[in-house]
Amino acid sequence: MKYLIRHLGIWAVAIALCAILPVIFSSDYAISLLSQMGIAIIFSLSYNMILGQGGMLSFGHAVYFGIGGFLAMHGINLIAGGTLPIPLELAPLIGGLGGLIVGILFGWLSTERSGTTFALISLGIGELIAASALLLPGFFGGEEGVSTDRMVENTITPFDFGQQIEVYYLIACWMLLCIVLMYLQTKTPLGRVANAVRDNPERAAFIGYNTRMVRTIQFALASFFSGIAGGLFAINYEIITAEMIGAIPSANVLMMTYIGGIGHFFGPIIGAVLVTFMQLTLSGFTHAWQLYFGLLFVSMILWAPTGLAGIIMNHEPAWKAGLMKKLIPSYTRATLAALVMFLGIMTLIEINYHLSLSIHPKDPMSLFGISFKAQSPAGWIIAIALIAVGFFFFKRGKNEVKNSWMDVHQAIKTGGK
Amino acid sequence: MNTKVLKSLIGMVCFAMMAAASAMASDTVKIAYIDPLSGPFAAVGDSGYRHFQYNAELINAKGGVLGGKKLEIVAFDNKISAKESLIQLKNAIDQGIQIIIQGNGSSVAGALISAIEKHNNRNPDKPVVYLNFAAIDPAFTNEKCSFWHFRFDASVDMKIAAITDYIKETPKIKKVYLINQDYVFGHSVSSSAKAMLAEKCPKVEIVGDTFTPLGKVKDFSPYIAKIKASGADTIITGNWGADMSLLVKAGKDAGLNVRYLTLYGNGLGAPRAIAEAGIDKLVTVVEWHINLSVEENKPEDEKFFLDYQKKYSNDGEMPYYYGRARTTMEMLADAINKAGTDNPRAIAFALEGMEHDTPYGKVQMRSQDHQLIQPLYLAVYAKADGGSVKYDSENTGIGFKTIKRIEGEATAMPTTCQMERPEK
Amino acid sequence: MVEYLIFSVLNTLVLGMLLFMLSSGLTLIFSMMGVLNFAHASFYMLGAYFGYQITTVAGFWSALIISPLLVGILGAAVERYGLRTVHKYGHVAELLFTLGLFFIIEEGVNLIWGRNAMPNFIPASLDFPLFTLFNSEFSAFRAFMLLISVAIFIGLYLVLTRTRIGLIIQAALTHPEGVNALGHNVPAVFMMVFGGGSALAGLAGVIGGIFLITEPSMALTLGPIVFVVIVVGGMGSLTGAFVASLLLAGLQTFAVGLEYSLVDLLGIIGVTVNADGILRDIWRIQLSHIGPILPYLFMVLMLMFRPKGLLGKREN
Amino acid sequence: MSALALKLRNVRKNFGSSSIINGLNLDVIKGERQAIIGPNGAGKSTLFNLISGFYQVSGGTIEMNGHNITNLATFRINRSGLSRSFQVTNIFPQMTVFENIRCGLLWSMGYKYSFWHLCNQVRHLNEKAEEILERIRMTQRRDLPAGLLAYAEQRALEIGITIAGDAEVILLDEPTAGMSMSETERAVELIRDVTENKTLLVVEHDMSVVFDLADRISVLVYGEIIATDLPEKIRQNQEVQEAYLGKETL
Repeated sequence: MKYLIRHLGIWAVAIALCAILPVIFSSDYAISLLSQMGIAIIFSLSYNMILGQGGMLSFGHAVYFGIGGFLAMHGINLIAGGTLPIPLELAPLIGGLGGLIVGILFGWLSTERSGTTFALISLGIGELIAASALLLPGFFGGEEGVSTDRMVENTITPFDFGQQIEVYYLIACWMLLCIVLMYLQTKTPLGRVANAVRDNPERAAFIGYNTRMVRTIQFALASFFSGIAGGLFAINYEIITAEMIGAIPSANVLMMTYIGGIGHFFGPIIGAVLVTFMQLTLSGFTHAWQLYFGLLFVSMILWAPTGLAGIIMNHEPAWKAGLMKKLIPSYTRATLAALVMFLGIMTLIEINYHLSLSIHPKDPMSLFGISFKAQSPAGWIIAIALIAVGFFFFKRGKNEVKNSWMDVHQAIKTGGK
Repeated sequence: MNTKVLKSLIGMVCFAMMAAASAMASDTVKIAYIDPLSGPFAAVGDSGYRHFQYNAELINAKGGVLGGKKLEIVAFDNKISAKESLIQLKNAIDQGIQIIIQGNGSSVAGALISAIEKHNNRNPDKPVVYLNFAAIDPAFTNEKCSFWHFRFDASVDMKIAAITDYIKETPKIKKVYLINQDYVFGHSVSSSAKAMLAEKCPKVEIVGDTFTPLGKVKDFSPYIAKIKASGADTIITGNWGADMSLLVKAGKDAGLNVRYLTLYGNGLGAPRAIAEAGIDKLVTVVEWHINLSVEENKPEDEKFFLDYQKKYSNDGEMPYYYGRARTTMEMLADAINKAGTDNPRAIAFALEGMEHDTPYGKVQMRSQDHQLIQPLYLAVYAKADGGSVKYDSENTGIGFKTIKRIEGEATAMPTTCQMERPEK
Repeated sequence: MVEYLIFSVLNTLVLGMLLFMLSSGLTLIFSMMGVLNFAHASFYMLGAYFGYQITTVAGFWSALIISPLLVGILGAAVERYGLRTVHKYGHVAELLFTLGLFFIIEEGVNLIWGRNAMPNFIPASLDFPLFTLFNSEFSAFRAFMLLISVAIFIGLYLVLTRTRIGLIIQAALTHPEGVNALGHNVPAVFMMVFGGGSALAGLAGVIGGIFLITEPSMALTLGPIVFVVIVVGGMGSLTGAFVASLLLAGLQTFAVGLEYSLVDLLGIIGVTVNADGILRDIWRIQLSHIGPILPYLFMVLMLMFRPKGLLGKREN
Repeated sequence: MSALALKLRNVRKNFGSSSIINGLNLDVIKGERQAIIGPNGAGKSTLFNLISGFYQVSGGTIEMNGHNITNLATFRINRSGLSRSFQVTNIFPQMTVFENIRCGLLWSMGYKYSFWHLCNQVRHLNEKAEEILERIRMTQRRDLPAGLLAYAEQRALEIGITIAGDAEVILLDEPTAGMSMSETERAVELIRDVTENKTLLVVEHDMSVVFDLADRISVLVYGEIIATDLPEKIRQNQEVQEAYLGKETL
């Protein structure tokens, strides 16, 4: 509690933000996007409980999200039928508990070893459950999935959840609660020991810990939060299908979390917001969005393995020392060069997409308001030139950045003494 | 977590929202096309988009609707996921679009029907109408029927009725094997085939009823071995996509000599993958195929087809396929004009019971269950010969020829639909 | 029945050998470098597309040689410029890198060849029934597939046991740390193994693309099964991969014929159950439907109870 | 005879066909500091790994305070009161020094798998951790990530983690290896201090450390204990002299 009070400021800001955002961005689309971001934030934070904190790379985290979602969905149907006497607002808890139970079972089965063995078991369990989903239409509803009407009688709030905005506020409340709980969990003995087991399982056994038990509990707790996210999903969409258990959402949450950064608690939040936004809006702008997304992911792995959060936190010392201004010129130059290079790559991709996938490949295409023929060599030449020039300056820019960082380090050292 | 992080979060969200904001225009009637435009089924969705785009252009060229308003197709990518479809539905509604067109995936269609039903109940002043051009689960015009849903493709029952009629008239067919994908759609194909065979031709023996996992089988040879062992002379299958082509390919490989009676044997990509393996063997139920205009001598429709081939088909790689796209768009335009407004409620009432003339006869949107009643054809793979099999599909040298026409009235099936209609 | 059995065995062999061609490369890569290469099936897909493209220009037989070479070079480049860079960030990063690569290759294929299946047919020179048994034909192409896979198996065996590089690879399989100490250029060996493994996948692609179907989702459908093969077969064991490939192919081929549900099975031993109630879905599942699940079940159980696989030399 | 903290009887360990430990017997008396010496490859580290449950024995029994601990899981052996350090530094490099120590305390202080306590809020836990930091003289390094410490400091930290759980029996595997003279001196001082009233079994190469620290010495050669005695007696033991290549005087 003391902790909460001490850090009340930041939580107050977060609450205020959640309350105000839908007022500023009040279109249905924006609210729907925000709701989805909320769910994604819980989901990816829960994933980071096992990847970032527990050191377990899972390819099947969507199993717990999905099972939580299905259970909550059946729960809501029971609530609607009057057989389950709990209010709709608590339905995500059904999902959470479902996730927890399945998480305990599969967690215990898969956490004896970490590393590749764990990754493969999680992949296997994911595929197994996803493939069984179609065999068990009673629970998973077959291809059609299970759907519901969230406008039930039994609620504790005055909302009837007919409008998206009401659902948004429900999601926001659960999201804030889950973020607080997951954050506090990192400060508990289990949270600390999970880190210990991640870093050095041998040693952890010699401070008295059964590493498998630590992993299992951490895994089960993550599954609990993941199940809550699934339950919120059920309320938000009023439908859930077997595909939500499968490999694609599992890979998705992995990418979200990784892009955001697994080394810091808030990393997955950034990842969830950014990736959800990209997935929903980019697909409206370009057919090639999956390619851009893949390129972003691979570039992050190659050049920024600490994720966005890592990049941000790397600047903390410079920021504290007031030396950011030393970095800005070189950053600007490198970013500009990178942009030019990206522009070239993008032009090339879009030309190719236009040629292979558009309705009228022979018609002129337009990019950034400029219209040109995809077949003409001009576009290709310009694109390749952009890439070449961008690459050249980017390499130089990278060196400049390196040098300015060295300056900053030097300045911090001398300033510190 | 510190404030810096929060600031960047806020910044990012702000940016997101600004980018998402969009303007609305009023001199057009916007229609949302929600289908897969990325992922494994993108080709199918993309092809459908071209069909509707083409038909919209034709209508616009003739003056549009309501005395000058243009039809505009706006594409939304649902990645063939029910969940994404609902997101894109919200997206479309937010852009002020109230007419939805969708086709691929019965699970998507089911989700859309119930979501639209809910949306219209919750927002009676801003309803949405849904034109379904390819999802053919019988439930959508029976127990799950909705006032806001209109289906322009024949349902599973209707297509199977056509197939079983054909079996009845073909005494050579004695042993039938059912092979279908293991999900709702495949099961409905199997169950209606069994019911209708028992009723119409009790002498025909069903020697097998197998379900294959959807999209998972890489080599159909084991199934072919099983079919051979059963001694079947005919296969009925609702398989689509790769499950369709792989089945026929494996059959050809093993020298399986049977007749395939299919629902999607002409689906996009199938002619290419199946090619010669299908000649005189692969029969499919359609409302239109590429040589129909030649066979029935409809030069106007032939021109319609050829114009599409020229402009939209990537040099014939993605030929015109959804004959019903034309019916859908023309009937929509008529309904808007008849209603005198683009309000979905008025459009829906106008569509109910509407009759329409196509090059191949009169069709009617049955008001009871919103199922379009149209003539159907059984067509078989045939080598393009420049005669009545004038055109080939997907540049394979192989086209289709009609072997039987079924009049609309004959395809109509009884319905259990009890639809709730809003106030007019 | 005899016909069904014989052809099921033949089909098992054909499918199993295709799986083996794919998994032999992956098992080498996985056991030597510890990289669970998600993009392996993507190389298979590239092999199929390259094969198709080359066939249209220069014919099937050139494609059979050039396409795997191209894929192999590409694989070596991926190792040299991609994997080696992320190697320092650990196995997780390597794994994720290959996952990202999987997405990029799939989209790249979309970009170049579009989203439709390619008209990739059996070459005329192999398009005839080799023999007819009872009433079923066995096509020459299937026989050719078998021939190639057996040749690969023998070739790999010879390379691994008779050549210097093969001996280094064998040493690296059992004692990955040791090889470094012997002064071999390990990065170069890694690059060769990765390139070679990719080339094998490419070869499987040229053949498999014709045998199955050449389309952008072909990597996704076959990818997970290959993982199952290498896990079940065991780390570092080509023989294991071979056995596991045949086993899984057999499982899938024969499960098809078993249309019995649990209720039927219990009926045989004289137990009748009420097939309704809450477990009705479970009672009604037919064995033939479990076919696609069995490999994953097999893999999970194997990892839990015998992580070194059927014939693995060590745990990872 | 005083009570035994550790009692090994006829312990054997084979790796494949090679036998590393052959029917070894060893007694460690409660409260004593015993050292194990022996030539390279004699099996000292293997012996530690067997006692601590890191390896499974191929035969024989190991008892601690009269309880059979043979082939128990490592964490169970640790919980029943045995703690060890490793030959290669084995700490939690990404955590701070303070966190390292606090993690070492959690189980023994009963916080186990709790996810309902906040570590920072448990005063006696933090006080105890500070106290241990004080004892290993690392208070001023408190908030540094352990991976950034100097080598000798990491070794000291590992000893801190090892004793944090308040185990009665402590096994240290070459605690001063790789240290300079002065560092070694300080380390011996530290070990003597923190093992007060506990049982210590230590493997060490540096003979000055051994004779400085040990109450008794056991000599391990080719997987067998050839002698266990007081330091001065060991120094004079003929057999030991020979085993140690017969050259240098101990």
